[in-house]
Amino acid sequence: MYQALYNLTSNTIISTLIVALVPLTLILLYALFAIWLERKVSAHMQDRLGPMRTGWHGWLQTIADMIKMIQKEDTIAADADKKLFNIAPVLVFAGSFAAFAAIPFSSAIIGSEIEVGLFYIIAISSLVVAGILMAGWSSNNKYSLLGAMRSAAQIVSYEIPTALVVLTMVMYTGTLSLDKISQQQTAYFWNWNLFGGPEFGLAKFILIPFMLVAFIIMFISTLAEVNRTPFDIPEAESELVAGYFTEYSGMKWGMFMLSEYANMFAVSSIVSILFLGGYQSPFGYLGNTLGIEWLVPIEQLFWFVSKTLFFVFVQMWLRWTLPRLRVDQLMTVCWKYLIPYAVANLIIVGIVTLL
Amino acid sequence: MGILDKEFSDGNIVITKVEDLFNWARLSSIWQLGFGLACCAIEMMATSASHYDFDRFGVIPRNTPRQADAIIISGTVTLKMATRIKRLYEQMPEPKYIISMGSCANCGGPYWNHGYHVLKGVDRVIPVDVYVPGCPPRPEALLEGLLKLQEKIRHESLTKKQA
Amino acid sequence: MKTPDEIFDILKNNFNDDVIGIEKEQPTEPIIFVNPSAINKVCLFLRDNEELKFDSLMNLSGVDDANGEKVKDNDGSEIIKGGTLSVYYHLYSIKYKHKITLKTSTSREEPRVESVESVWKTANWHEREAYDMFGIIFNNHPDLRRILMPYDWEAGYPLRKDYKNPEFYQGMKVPY
Amino acid sequence: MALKTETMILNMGPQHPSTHGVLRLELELEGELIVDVKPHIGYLHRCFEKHAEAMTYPQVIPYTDRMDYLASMYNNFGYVLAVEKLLGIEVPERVEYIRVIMGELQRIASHLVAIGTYGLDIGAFTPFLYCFRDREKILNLFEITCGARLLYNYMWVGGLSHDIHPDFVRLTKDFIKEFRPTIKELNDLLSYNKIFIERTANIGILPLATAINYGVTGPSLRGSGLAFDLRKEEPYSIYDRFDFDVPVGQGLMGTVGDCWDRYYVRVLEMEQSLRIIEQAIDKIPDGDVHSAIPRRIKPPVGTVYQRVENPRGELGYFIISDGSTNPFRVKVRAPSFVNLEVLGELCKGHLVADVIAILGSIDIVLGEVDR
Repeated sequence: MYQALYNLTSNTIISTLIVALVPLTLILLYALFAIWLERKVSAHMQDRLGPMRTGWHGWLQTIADMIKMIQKEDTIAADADKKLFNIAPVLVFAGSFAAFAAIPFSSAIIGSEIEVGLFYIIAISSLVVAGILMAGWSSNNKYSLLGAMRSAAQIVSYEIPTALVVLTMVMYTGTLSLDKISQQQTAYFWNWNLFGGPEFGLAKFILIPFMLVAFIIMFISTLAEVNRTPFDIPEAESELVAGYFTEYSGMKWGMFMLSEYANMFAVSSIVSILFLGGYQSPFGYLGNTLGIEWLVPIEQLFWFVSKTLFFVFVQMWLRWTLPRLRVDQLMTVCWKYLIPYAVANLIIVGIVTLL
Repeated sequence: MGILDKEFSDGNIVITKVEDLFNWARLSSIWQLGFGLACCAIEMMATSASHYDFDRFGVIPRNTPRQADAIIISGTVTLKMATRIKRLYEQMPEPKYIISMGSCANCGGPYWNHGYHVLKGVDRVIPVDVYVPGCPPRPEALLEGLLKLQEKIRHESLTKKQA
Repeated sequence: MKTPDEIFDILKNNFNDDVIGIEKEQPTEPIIFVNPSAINKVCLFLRDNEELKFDSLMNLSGVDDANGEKVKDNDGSEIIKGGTLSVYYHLYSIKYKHKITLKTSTSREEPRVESVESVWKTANWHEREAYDMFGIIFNNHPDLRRILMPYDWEAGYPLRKDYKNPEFYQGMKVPY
Repeated sequence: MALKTETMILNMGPQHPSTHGVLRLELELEGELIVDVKPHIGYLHRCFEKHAEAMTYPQVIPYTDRMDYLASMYNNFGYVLAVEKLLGIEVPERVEYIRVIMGELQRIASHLVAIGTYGLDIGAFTPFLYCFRDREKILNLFEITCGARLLYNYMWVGGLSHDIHPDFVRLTKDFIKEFRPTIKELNDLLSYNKIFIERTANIGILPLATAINYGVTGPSLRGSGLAFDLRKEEPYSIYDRFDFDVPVGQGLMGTVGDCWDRYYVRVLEMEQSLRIIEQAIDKIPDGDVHSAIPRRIKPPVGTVYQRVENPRGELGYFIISDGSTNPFRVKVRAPSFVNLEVLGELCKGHLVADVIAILGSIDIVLGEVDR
């Protein structure tokens, strides 16, 4: 697509911009859907109906919210650090948006087939921390500051178990490319990394429990990285009002919200790529059976999106079920449980793979 | 007052359509400031809870005034509290709406005569869009108040009023 | 379990003149009158005495007795000159399950009562409230500020019978 | 050399999602550690005591409703008991039974709100809505009886405003049958949740001696391990006829007197209230609920102090009568007002998040704190 546009306009910048608009639109659409989904999921879990008045079962609700937010007055507190205050939401959004470049939606749809995709995603999503700190500091509000401090501590800490599990998987699969990791787990669901990977043998069965441990650690720490309950301490509604975005109004706050949902999708997709075969179908492809070439990528997209949305749904499910941990308990979970288990897991998987 | 409100001197077809869209968005997504004062706050909570479910109308409570569109004054406003309510109102971004819920917020309610520390009506400090009578109003009454507010928003205009 | 009469006798033996008397003509509960300058000592004794053990202060209320002389003020409204303000203490012993009511009266013009905050922590806010509402000053109270009314309320003490509400407070009209 | 640090003052409230109304807390923080907590109250001071002096005795009842608006029935109950004591009148059996049933239903409704909002404070949103769903059923029972959902003005001096609805007994039995399983559901969802226990056990421990010295009553005192319940201690109305237990905190998940104990006492008390209602509902005698209402209420000169076990603790009415139709002075000993005072003591050395947990476990209603 980029090539075609480049040929058409012979201008790198314009064609890049146009290509970049595609995922942006997709993410926006997804976020609109996810926010609506969250409200419906929570409502039905709580014996309610959720939005009902805007379109069929309120499916236009988020669109109405967004249009309203665009209209809202953009307030900046008098004592705020205006530059940082304005940059912060952009930075946070950029960080979570950039992660989508390396995610393989199917074997044909992938923004950038870089060899170090996994590394890139971990690196780029850390940009969010800087944005959050900026937001908390520049708001000149004590609640924001506390929220930002908590958030920074939390995200930085939870990157360690995430990185350790990623390291385990990289060691096992032997590549940093997300596309290659997905390709390895082809054919049927017992070839997924969660079930010991594609190579059949004794090692596969030994690995299954350790893969399960790795999967759980990964899921928990990604939950914490995107600030979802039970780790939503930075924005802890009942303590810190709204955490680091207390002072933000209108669309600037909307960007924080969009990036939160984009992040949810990004981490869910990484979990599903690493452990559940990414875009690979669990039962083979209809397109291959019928001999229709172009159907395969579409099927892959379907499987990828369903797996990821399932994890997004689980995140929502947890949010509306569990209470919130306290900030020190959060750190305890990370440093005393997740990291040691992740290290032990790394060593065991390493030895098993080596043998 | 939103960014574009009362910015245009005449209304052509584009403006009226945009106006309709904007008004629709505003009225379908009235986020209230999660803020309870007194007895009525309990009925307000009951309205957002399962049985009556405010969320059907797109109303969700936000805890910070910066992200709220409407403030429901749910209960007696005392003199000590009045200055804070004014501050909260000023912190909300435009366009903002106010529902005065219950007799106390409307006019002092049962405390109108001997209440030496009760503000006799919240409209003495901030402008009110919709008054909901009752002591306390039933959740249905509050929902009715919300529908009235939606009705009011539906007729807002981007064009300037002609003299 | 002791009756108020027995408690009164014990108190009388220990405090002589500071315990003024007992009023039993009430339809409900007898009341023991205590000197306001000795109330903290009496209360400490009541709490720590092995036979009495009044470990809980149920209630502390200020009262405007309105027994002074009613005179017309300059603007025609009625104010009360002289007379007394009183404080009632309702005590209960969780151990022995007996109760007692104490009353102490002080002059309206300079109402001063010893604080019992050091005896029961409950008294802290109750005494602040009595100060806020009646202007009774509790000696040796650690933090005697207004509690319910705004800190900058200047119009007097609202529960006094001759209280007049101000017209404006911080630019807000107060009367209906 | 120690680094010189300054403490930070954080203002929480009067508009804050977890202060349960318009309470303002001034927190002095060192990092996130609490050095000192100063509660500022009075944002809902509605001059109840001044109104009581200006009204006749029956006219005061609606104002008592509006103090502890989560337990209006019980506020009426205490006030009418006090005035009846002053007047020296006996009320018919039927009235006594209905009062007790209403009082206990109100206790369940009030505890449901306390539990639900406590879950909300800890971060669990769903139990809150489940509790409100169940509370709605109790409100329906009140509504068919007297037409109001929240503030009832139901108990009058010497009687009741309305007799119960013919369906009331059947509906109440239905409610009890439906409600028992939801207590279990609530326990599974919240009480025994690992994260919830981590957040509340061993937090805000209230030693018994401190509790008594601060005058703490109700579930907060019982959470510290003392079975002090006025319904047993000095039975008023007809509470001596019923068989029920007084649950106390046992430190099941941590130390006696921690937040979890205070919370769990409320859960257990709902069960005991159900037991009282079950015993009373079949025994309601026939009679007229209006027969003992005096035509003109003019008590003799005197004082009375009547206390009842409100869902939040000891609710006391101190009434001075000067022989006229208006009370000379009504002072309310509000349980929340007294219980809130201990907050500063409990919070020291905890984190900001714990302040919310502790405040929620004390369960205050600001209408009653400020009156």
